[in-house]
Amino acid sequence: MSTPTTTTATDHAAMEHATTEHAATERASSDSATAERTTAEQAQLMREQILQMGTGPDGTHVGGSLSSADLLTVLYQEVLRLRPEEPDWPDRDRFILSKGHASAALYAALSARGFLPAEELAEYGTSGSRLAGHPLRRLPGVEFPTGSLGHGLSLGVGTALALRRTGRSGRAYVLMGDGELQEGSVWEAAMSAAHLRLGGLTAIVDRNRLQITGDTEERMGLEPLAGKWRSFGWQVLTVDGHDLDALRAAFAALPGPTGQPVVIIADTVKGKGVPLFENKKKSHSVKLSPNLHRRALAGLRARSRRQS
Amino acid sequence: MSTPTTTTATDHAAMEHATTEHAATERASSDSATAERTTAEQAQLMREQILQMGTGPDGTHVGGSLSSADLLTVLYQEVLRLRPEEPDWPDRDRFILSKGHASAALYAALSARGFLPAEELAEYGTSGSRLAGHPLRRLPGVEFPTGSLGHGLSLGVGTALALRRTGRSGRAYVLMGDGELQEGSVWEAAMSAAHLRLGGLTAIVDRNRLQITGDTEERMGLEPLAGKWRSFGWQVLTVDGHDLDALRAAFAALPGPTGQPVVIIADTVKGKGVPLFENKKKSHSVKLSPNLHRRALAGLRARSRRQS
Amino acid sequence: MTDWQERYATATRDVYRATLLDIAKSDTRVFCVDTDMGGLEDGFEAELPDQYVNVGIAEANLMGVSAGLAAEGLLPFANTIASFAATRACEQVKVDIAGNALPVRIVGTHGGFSAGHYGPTHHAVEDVAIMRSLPNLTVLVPADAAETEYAVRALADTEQLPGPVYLRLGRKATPLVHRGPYTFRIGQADLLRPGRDVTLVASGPVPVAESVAAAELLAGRGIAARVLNLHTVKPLDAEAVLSAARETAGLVTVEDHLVTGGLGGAVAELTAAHHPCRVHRIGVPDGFHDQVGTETELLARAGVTAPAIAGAAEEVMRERN
Amino acid sequence: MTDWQERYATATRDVYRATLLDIAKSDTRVFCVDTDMGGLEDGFEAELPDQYVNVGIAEANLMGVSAGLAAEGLLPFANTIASFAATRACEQVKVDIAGNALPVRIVGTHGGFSAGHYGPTHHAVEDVAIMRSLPNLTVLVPADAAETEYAVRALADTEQLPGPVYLRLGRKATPLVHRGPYTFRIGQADLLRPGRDVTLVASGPVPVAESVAAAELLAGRGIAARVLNLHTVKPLDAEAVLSAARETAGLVTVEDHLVTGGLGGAVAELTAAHHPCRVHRIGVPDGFHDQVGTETELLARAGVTAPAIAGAAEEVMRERN
Ligand SMILES: Cc1ncc(C[n+]2csc(CCOP(=O)(O)OP(=O)(O)O)c2C)c(N)n1
Ligand SMILES: Cc1ncc(C[n+]2csc(CCOP(=O)(O)OP(=O)(O)O)c2C)c(N)n1
Ligand SMILES: [Mg+2]
Ligand SMILES: [Mg+2]
Repeated sequence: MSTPTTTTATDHAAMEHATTEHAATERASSDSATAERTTAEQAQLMREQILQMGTGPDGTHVGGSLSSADLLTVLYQEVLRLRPEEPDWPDRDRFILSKGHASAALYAALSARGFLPAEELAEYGTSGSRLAGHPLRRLPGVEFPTGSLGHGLSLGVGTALALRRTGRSGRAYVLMGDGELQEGSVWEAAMSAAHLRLGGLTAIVDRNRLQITGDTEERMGLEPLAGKWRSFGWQVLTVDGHDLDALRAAFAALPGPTGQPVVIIADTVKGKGVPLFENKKKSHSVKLSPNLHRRALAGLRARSRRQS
Repeated sequence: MSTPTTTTATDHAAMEHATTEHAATERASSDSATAERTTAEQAQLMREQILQMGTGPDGTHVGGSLSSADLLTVLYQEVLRLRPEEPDWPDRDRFILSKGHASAALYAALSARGFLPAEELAEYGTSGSRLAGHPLRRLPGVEFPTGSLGHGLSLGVGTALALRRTGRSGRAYVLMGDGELQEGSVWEAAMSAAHLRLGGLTAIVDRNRLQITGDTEERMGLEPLAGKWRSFGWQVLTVDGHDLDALRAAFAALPGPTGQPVVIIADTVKGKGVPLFENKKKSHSVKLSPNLHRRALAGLRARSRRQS
Repeated sequence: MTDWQERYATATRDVYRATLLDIAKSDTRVFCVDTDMGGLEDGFEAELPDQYVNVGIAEANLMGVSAGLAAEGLLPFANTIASFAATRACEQVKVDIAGNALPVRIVGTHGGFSAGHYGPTHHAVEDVAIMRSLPNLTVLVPADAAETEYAVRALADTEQLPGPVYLRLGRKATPLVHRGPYTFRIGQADLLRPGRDVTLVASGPVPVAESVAAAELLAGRGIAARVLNLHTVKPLDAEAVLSAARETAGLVTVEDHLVTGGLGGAVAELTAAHHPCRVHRIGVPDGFHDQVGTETELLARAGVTAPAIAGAAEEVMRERN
Repeated sequence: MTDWQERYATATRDVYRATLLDIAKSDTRVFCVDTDMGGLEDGFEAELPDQYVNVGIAEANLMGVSAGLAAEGLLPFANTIASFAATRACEQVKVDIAGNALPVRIVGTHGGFSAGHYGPTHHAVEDVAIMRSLPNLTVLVPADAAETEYAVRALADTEQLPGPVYLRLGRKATPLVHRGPYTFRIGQADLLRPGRDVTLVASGPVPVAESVAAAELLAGRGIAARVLNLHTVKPLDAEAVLSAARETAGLVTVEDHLVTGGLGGAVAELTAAHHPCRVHRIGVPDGFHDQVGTETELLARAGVTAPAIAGAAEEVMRERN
């Protein structure tokens, strides 16, 4: 297990390590060894489901869904305290998919957690479905509709501020794309979260180094990315976004509601797990023909066999 | 003379030190000693004119005009290559007052440079005048109307990019308030200017540490401010914004059109020069009654006598 | 001066602040979200620091944060300048607040030309058109300080108003419309003067005041002009407007806003659909209004004056015949 | 299939890209400003890297940068999604581009419901209302790929069009309106079918196609419906609309946009002012449209179908009598 790199001095006093524990109390599977195997398997299942949704009428955002798959799986399987049978449970954790185009990954995560029947995933993008290309608020488990980049972190600031004010125990998590960080609204939110010491808000950056038109560093360089967040007052944890243990460790190291907020920069691979798509800008949005789907799935399964 | 603190490694090769020189060729006063005395006197005159404009029907933004007075005077007296008789001269430097509420200071600078008759300043804010509370584009010497914070730097990016593309020699300068940097649009522009290596664009921050509701660090902390700019890819020069020589040195140390852009963080005092207003949040927007005007002016003059 | 007159001889902005503080004292859901407006910190924050937050000079953030607060059951009042609410933060209002039908109260000062000599970046003459095009939003334009107090108190009632509201305020004191208490109901036009010949439909302080004055002028010429104060531009009081369309020769709309897309646009759309009649729209013409002047001067230049309104009413009557 | 049909059997977005590249080759003022749209880099940037810039996923920056470029004599095409152009970057469009009357060509794809299952954050059903409220802007809504080519070529002519333009495009191929070359003039309605009984006034690909189909249906019922394609929503062709108001029983407006503030609103305002007549507005009702469906499905749900249009036309005729 690799541990996350703590890149700023941390207010250890303010930290509470209870996150994973709490999640467990709201989960059926409590045995940690089982949980670990299950989580990796869930991530694999999520990837298959993403590819399946990519066969929908207009395809889906395959690359950025696959890069988020591991971290979303850890979040939904082990971290987030949620009650699928009571989606509005006041003490739940709030998750906001600011990179709303990765909706396929979110739907898979929600279904794994029991918010949606797995069969419903087949309706992705079809007429009359609840599973739009970007998440709709009326879907249980979705806090806010997203899809226009750069909205999520402000929503998270408001949410975390309200949770602190009302004394509820839930945390707020916001997942953003790296290209998304080019939106100025992200930095407004970042500045205010740090100023307000919203330790209950955690940002996660899916650092897959690709935006639609190519390599972020060629298109609109984001480096030094940790430096940007630090200069905006955040504590930065840089982790391998496909290392489940590293992700777990990061999520276990979050501050309390008045601590310095943490951003987890998850180094990821766009299209992760599917050799056809890995690190390919074309993987951003793909409509998988039956043939392409077959090849992609075969590649995904071969890779996973090789790794286990 | 204090020199500016160069806070990043500078691409010295890309620098051209010709700025001040060029300005001189477009100025009547070429003797440097005269210019220096004149500049200080001009700044004092600008302050008196700002106070005068503050007696207009709705007052003016006194504090942020006074904090910008010295740097605007150096810019307009010594740095900017302009032709008052030909405001659209293609090879002019472009100045954009992103903190448009400091229009009174800009009008004084434009009048000192010959764009407006000094008598017109008396019309500030009155019906039918060209001198609005925020600069209007139809006023000669104004490149863009401003007043909504956070627009100027993007305008500067477009301007500098066009100047580079068309091979014109002018530079673009954008003056922002420190509170203004809370606008996310500033960071979009900052990121793109650095990525595009727009050395022909120079940002200036009037770091007077006050926004309307109080101390920036209490309201919405900006520190580490140099760190923010550096992490966004800029070279940072921190100067005393009331030290004319330090300002001159900073403006003389600017890169060429493909260099790393420079931001000059000018440490200033809001309300500078008028003891009644210095470092007072209430100085932000003031309507000067005849009595208040008398006291403010007396304070300003006493201070200047003490210093010379 | 009556008590009423003395109490409300103030700017809509000022009475808003006092009323907000008052309701917040007894309703802890009320949350004042500031973007460095100046003024809220001295009153509201000083008294109720736990119900105040400054999110920076950052209007997009303002709307997103307010949406987050509202989703958690608080009642945020999001404070900015009208133009910034409608344009700078437009998408955040659309997606985060309006789309989710969250009870955020978006309060924009400097409505219309009330920013006076501040110039075009601070004028809001397209805000009503924009806000009217966003889903679920109630759009309120109080005509004076008293009406502002009624409106702000109404905003605290989330049973009656479970969705988002845009409240458009001014900057300086404007004339009082009523001399004492009256019935204010969101969505219901305020009949200021009965009349069977022609109807003046107005919203906003100066437009309403000038319309009342125009009705006086018309009365002197033997014309009975009905005057409606449409403090609620959305939802529009269809019954009041269509009755006026049926019962009088035609309508003159008067607003401190563009003649397109705002009150005049809403009235034209409604009547054209259900009872076509002449609608003469008085307001700000298309263009960038970079003239220096006071609110009333700028509006006078745009034709928002009692004589111009009266003239338009006469024209509407002539054309009917 | 004719050459014409083959050539334009494509999305307005695609023909835009090809035409832009074509005009840029001979007009070095043309500058393609990208916000990571995807597609412009492979065609445009690959061929003309010096006339291309990517300003990041940053729509506010897009507009400010484009204003700066235009002020220096370049001819920027600012590329984003329609909804982001009108709402995310609204203030930059207003102040930096429209207010200064600069020749920026703002190009928004995914107009109306053309983003289909992408959902409400990607739909633009209020963009025309918003853009119409901003100063100096010409608002163009081509009805098919061929019209898009005409429009894009017209945009290169800064003598005819010295100010800013908003060009609203779709995302997928839509039916062709004409079978071959025709006269396209900005500001002038395209008369698709003469008729003296009632008039269908449409803008946008599906609305125009459905209106033409509705006219067929009506012809079968003995009703001669005039059909106008209003590709230019601002400035509106007042003469064509008012002639229709005078010469036919009334108007049905059809758009892939809210029924308020857009084409229908503009037509209602105009007729109510000069020749009151029935204006039945067909388009998207107020609300947040978070249904999943294709463009045509979503529009059908909103009532933008030939039968519904024909029915509205008959109703307009009945009410006239
Ligand atoms: C405001 C906004 N601008 C543009 C888009 C179009 N868009 C969708 S995804 C995307 C690229 C995002 O890149 P990144 O954030 O890195 O996402 P990922 O690589 O994780 O898919 C863009 C430009 C959008 N959805 N919202
Ligand atoms: C977009 C926008 N939001 C809010 C305002 C209102 N406003 C005018 S000046 C000001 C404070 C600016 O502070 P700062 O940038 O530090 O200016 P300075 O201290 O130099 O006057 C604010 C909030 C504005 N003009 N534009
Ligand atoms: Mg990415
Ligand atoms: Mg300041």
